[in-house]
Amino acid sequence: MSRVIAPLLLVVLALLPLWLKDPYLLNALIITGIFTLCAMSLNLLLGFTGQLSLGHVAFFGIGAYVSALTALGFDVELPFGLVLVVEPGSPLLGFVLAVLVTALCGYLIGRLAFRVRGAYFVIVTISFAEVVRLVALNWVDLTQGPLALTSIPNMVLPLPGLGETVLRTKMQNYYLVLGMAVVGYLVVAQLVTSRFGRAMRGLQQNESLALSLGINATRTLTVAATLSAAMAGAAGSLYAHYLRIIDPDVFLFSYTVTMVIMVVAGGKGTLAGPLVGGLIFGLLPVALRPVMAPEAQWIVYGGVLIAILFLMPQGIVPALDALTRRLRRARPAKSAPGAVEAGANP
Amino acid sequence: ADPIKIGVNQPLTGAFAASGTYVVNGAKIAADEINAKGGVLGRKIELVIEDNKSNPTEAAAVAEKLITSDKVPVLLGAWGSSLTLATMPKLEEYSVPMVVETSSSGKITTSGNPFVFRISPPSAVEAEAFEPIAKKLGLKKVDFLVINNDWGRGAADDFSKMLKANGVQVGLVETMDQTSQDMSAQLAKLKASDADTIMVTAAVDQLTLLFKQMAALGLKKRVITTGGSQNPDQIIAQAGSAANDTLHLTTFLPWWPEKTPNAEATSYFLGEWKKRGFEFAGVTESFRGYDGIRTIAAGIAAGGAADPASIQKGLWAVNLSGLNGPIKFEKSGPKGKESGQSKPQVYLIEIKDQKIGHVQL
Amino acid sequence: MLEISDLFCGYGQVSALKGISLKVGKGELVALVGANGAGKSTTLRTISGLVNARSGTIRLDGVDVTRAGPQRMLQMGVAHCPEGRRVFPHMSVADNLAMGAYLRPTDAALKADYARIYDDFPRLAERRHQMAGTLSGGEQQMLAIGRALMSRPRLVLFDEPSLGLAPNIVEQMFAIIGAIRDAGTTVLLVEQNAFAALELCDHAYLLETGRVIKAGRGAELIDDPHVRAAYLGG
Amino acid sequence: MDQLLQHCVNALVLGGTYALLGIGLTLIFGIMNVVNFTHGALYTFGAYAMYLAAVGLGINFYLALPVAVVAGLVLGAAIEFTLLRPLRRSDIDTTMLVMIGAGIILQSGALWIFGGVAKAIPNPMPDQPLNIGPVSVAWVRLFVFAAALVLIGVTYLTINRTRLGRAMRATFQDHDTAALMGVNVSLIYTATFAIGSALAAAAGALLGPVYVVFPQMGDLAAVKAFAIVILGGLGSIPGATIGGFILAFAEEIGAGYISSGYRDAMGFIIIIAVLLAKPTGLFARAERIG
Amino acid sequence: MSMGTTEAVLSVEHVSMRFGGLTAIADLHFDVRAGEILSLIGPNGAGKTTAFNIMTGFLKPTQGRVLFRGRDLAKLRPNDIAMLGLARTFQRTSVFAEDSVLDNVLIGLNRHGEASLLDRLLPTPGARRRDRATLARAEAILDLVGLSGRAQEKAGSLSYGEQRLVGFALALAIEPSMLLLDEPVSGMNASETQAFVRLIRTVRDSGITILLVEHDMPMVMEVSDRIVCLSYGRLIAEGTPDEIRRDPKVIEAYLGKSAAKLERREAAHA
Ligand SMILES: Nc1ncnc2c1ncn2[C@@H]1O[C@H](COP(=O)(O)OP(=O)(O)OP(=O)(O)O)[C@@H](O)[C@H]1O
Ligand SMILES: Nc1ncnc2c1ncn2[C@@H]1O[C@H](COP(=O)(O)OP(=O)(O)OP(=O)(O)O)[C@@H](O)[C@H]1O
Ligand SMILES: [Mg+2]
Ligand SMILES: [Mg+2]
Repeated sequence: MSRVIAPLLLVVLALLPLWLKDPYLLNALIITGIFTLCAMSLNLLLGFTGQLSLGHVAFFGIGAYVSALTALGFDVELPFGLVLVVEPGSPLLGFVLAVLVTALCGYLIGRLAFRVRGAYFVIVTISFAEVVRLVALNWVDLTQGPLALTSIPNMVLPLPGLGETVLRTKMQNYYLVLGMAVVGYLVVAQLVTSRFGRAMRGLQQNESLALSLGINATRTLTVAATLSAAMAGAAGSLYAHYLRIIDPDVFLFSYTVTMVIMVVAGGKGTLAGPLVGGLIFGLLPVALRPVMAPEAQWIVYGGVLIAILFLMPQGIVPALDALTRRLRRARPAKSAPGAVEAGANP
Repeated sequence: ADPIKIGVNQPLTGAFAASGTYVVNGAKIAADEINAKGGVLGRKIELVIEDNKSNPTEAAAVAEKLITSDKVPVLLGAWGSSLTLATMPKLEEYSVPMVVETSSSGKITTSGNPFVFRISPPSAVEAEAFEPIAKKLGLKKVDFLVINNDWGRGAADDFSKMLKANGVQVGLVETMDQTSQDMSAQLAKLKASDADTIMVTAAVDQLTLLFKQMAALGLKKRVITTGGSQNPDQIIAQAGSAANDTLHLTTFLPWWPEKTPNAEATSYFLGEWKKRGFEFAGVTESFRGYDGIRTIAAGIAAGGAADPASIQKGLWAVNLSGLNGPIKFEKSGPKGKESGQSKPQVYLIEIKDQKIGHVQL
Repeated sequence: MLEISDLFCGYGQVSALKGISLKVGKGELVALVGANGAGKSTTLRTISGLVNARSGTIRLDGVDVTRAGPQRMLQMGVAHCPEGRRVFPHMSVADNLAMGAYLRPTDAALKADYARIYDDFPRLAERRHQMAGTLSGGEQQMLAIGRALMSRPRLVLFDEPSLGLAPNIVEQMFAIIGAIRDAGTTVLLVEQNAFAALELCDHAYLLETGRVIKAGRGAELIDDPHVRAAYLGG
Repeated sequence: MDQLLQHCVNALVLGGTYALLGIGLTLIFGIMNVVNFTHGALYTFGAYAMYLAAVGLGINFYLALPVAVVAGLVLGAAIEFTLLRPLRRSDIDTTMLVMIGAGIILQSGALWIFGGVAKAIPNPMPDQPLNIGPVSVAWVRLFVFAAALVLIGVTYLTINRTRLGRAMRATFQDHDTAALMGVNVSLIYTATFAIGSALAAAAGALLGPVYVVFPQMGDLAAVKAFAIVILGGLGSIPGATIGGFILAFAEEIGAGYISSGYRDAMGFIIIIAVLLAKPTGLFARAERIG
Repeated sequence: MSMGTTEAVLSVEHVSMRFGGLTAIADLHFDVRAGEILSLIGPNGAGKTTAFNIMTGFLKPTQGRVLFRGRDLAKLRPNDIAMLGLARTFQRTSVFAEDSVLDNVLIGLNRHGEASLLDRLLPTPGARRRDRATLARAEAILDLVGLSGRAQEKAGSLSYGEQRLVGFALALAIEPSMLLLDEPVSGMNASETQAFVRLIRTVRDSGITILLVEHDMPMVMEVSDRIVCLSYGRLIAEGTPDEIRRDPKVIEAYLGKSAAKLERREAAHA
């Protein structure tokens, strides 16, 4: 199913700006895209290793801050009288650093995940995010705390022949986000269809058994967490340079909840799930906005969420999967796939 | 003719829902009043109200929607500083002016955004107005307890600076999270300190809790609150006797309309507020929505046309008697890209025996 | 006492039972044997109501109980000792036994019943306060058997009770089952230890892929060449 | 020294309220294994129910408390019946999401009905605090503390000493087998969720008068409740109680002597530290392999 | 009929294990020799599974050590030990319940065809070839244990006995040099057990050393080269099946009257 949905979505999304000129809707799509990228990264952990990170927003926020601070420059006093002065750098460098720093954080959290699992992991990640938020809020020298980092420059892209192009317009940012989403999708896709992906599935279902088969839990979870964090960090960087202001509110718990909704409602553990969930729950508030009172919008949002799960407890993409399978079976059976391989020799 | 649209970008759900709703209700009173008098430039005005969900990303998206889909030439918003700051790049992108009615962060008017016109006082202005009061009160040493956001932090910084310059000692600066309900740890620390006064910056709900918890801890010191979002009536109603003997810096005196700079407008506003069945306690927030819309209307009239550029020009020419003093924009921020800042009045009031009194110094 | 006719049942797309009919007379010990996946466990689960029948009827003392559900079945005196032990891992041995007596919390005879179980399985008495999940496999199996007996059933369904038990305990366990039957309780027994089961039982059914393919007295089946080859190891 | 004493008394009293927050969740999250994102909303609900009963209907304070608790019980049963029961066989993330949806609806509903302005609930306790030497405590907090201890004790005994409690534990460890023991599994699901909800509502009803009541009051409370439950070990009532006190002491001492900006971080830092040292919480239960 | 050398593949050296106040294993000491089938028997709760958990790194002994091919396992994690070629099955059924039987084995083939992460990000022809080889290997294993017919079934939906076979297939998938089997034929009837005995023999003949825990005495007696008997965590007897069968301590603690039956059976066979 994912193999059909993802390319189809890509074509539609790539062509969309050709007729959709409304900057507000483009803006909504860009923000949705950024959060979908986060959802894809969360899916890598939740869907494929079964570890629920309810602090995923930490990586997003760290990515945003690292990228913004690199681009804006800063000076902080460190203990022992040291002073660290960083001159403003290229947003592109910011992006790269954001990815690297969040990957490192992900690595550390992954090591931790090896020790604590399930509900305990959930709380450790929440705690991590909360501690990071409080650091962003209170380390005023570095982050300006609640006073926010403003005037963050737009992202630049070195284009062959054109030198560094500053991505100012909606259209440019739209394609940037779309491009990043494609890259993220491919990385996740390659990873989970590999031996490594099977190791993750194994660990998720029966850890002792997986261990007894030589699957290295620490390494598997660390790699997954590192990649996942790096993707969320990349999304954070895009966010900072697109919105051009960030404050400790980038660590809002509700952002994590949004990501979880996108993943689970779309279908965790499927490649296309976070894409479908991301688009639906990214754009649903936009669709509701003109129709009803603000409180009612939230109520409908919650209602839609519940309705989807009642109809499709596994999420949307697995439900579509089951449906197509049933349709295919209803047609004259062409012989099931797999039977061909197993029973080829008489 | 078509009505002139004014975009209103406020938090109607989420953490700041109560305040945002007050501001919107104030704005509606102004719009109805203006329309009843024939509108501006012969056209009615129409408020396009959007909820920014107390969330900066949404605040920016709402600004974008109001500007590009609803085609509003001017905005009012966006309550909290982080919400306002998030909308500011959009103002630049589309060259649309915005009147800022509540936010206090210094950055809003110093970062070089020529589309921002603020009628609320940044904490530096409030501190400046407090200077003579501080001298008369004879403060010796002051501790701070502030909400941990731009508003509280800004207030602590600016008031400390002013107090130190006047030879007043500054002791502890304690913060509390904006969602915290229990401040007993901070209060225990303040109780043990040797300062004579505590300056507090927080929204009304936290003030209520603070006063109750201070009473419970037997903390008896002079308390002065800043920031103008106190709703003293709500504090009295909810904290009861615990609120006694507290001082509050405020920008509006709805209890004594006759003492306000524009008594007639104040009475009209209060009357209308009551007629619509809103609770009196809300007026200390909602008057800013009322003044904000009146400012915008004056700007449109002064600019002579309802396009963003004319309104921006017109706002510089506004000279209006607001509910808390003249509204008149002065230049602020880097040269060539100045933002507008108006300086409202600041008053000191006192709660005694669960009644509000004006402290005349 | 128990009469099953033409029972169909399955899981999702799979059908596990394809028309099973069998009878268990009062006070009888009836054995159910068959290969892996034949549907023995499913038969027991359907009787006790854990799995819903698709069609067919189950009668207990003439009353139709096809869809009665586990609670009702237990109230009518049918206990089920499930496959794979299924003890409550985070409860103590004593609490597990107490769960067995859930429907008769105030029964005066309860104390005697505990004592009898502890007597039959001294290992359990030693481990009274240990969490059941940390017991060894065989200890858990003893607990599961004891727990099923705590409800004082009229009919008890055993699903491979000898699983994982040491040989001396297996003997003892069969002796206990025999004693239960002799005391008047009806027993329906699923056993992979087919020889022992067939020796002990009054009557036996042989299941293959969801159908009953043979029935008869235990001794008859033991002598049946097909049964010998397929189930008794020749 | 006086300050330290005051901090300790504060922490003790606060710890009682935290423990109260934790026990409702430890039933639903720890024993039922439902990641209950409505916990905060149920807490808020309890507080509004108390407000309606005590202020709206003018019922006596002490009588209004049980009214609010019963309201929580009923709401919890209704949520279980309509939202969780149909999804009983789905996995933990699906039910978690449904609970998120329900939480959003409850919170927005509260905003819609009551508006964003905070409400206060007056209490009949004396305004003047109890002073013992240099230390002061509000009477209402002492009342809450005592009530919390009683509720914790009753819950503990119910779960560990009664037939109902045994059936609850059995059901969530293996619900098929519990059914074979004659347990009405459906009833136990509903009852457990309802009791957990009633405890959340009790926390709200008791703390509403201490603090103020507003639609988002449950957010922070819920996060803390999760932290407390995990700190003590899933499903353990003594664990949740001790977890509550640890969190309170960490916050109080952290804010008093390190930095109030990091007050809320203290609890989380402790959690990370505890879980690093003991990855299954303080009162973990033994597992075996093979 | 002990084959080949007497070289020890696995040595258990004076191992003890305590859980709180309970001593599950006390001073256990024995060797497993290359290429043999050694059985570990003993009453319920004697400590057999616990011994397995220690050998495979799931538990760390309170005393003593375990050597596998001369290497001390003390510091190794379960997955490291598996990678050394020491595989095990579990007493309780243990499969990846949500995956198909084929996918189960593919997960188990984890050790097979080491493809780097980079290889995956750029699917090279080499990586594809390895993928195909892995699939063929998985199918071969399923064939061997007789589960090819159920390859596409969800493992969790198989019957108890079939799931035990999946567990065995998984252990084979890591291509071990030694295999620890915890009650592999529990839940199988006599005929199925005989088929399984043939399977074990095939596996042993391919050079894999086997340590077996089982309560099915006819099977144990038939298949074992040597037997070690535990009771209450202590080693009480060690020897050939014949010796063990007659050992009064073993009869007293474990075999009971079944010892006599075994004798009869043996006589009948002879
Ligand atoms: N939960 C389930 N979901 C899907 N299919 C199932 C499930 N449980 C059993 N089956 C299928 O039903 C059939 C009968 O299984 P059952 O467990 O009754 O066999 P059994 O005779 O008890 O076998 P064993 O001796 O191995 O325990 C099998 O083909 C099995 O794969
Ligand atoms: N995690 C644990 N905590 C406490 N006791 C344990 C734990 N694991 C095992 N035990 C105890 O240690 C003893 C040995 O258990 P083990 O599982 O090794 O027995 P076994 O020889 O495999 O028995 P069986 O033949 O019944 O499977 C048992 O009495 C068991 O109750
Ligand atoms: Mg079975
Ligand atoms: Mg064992």
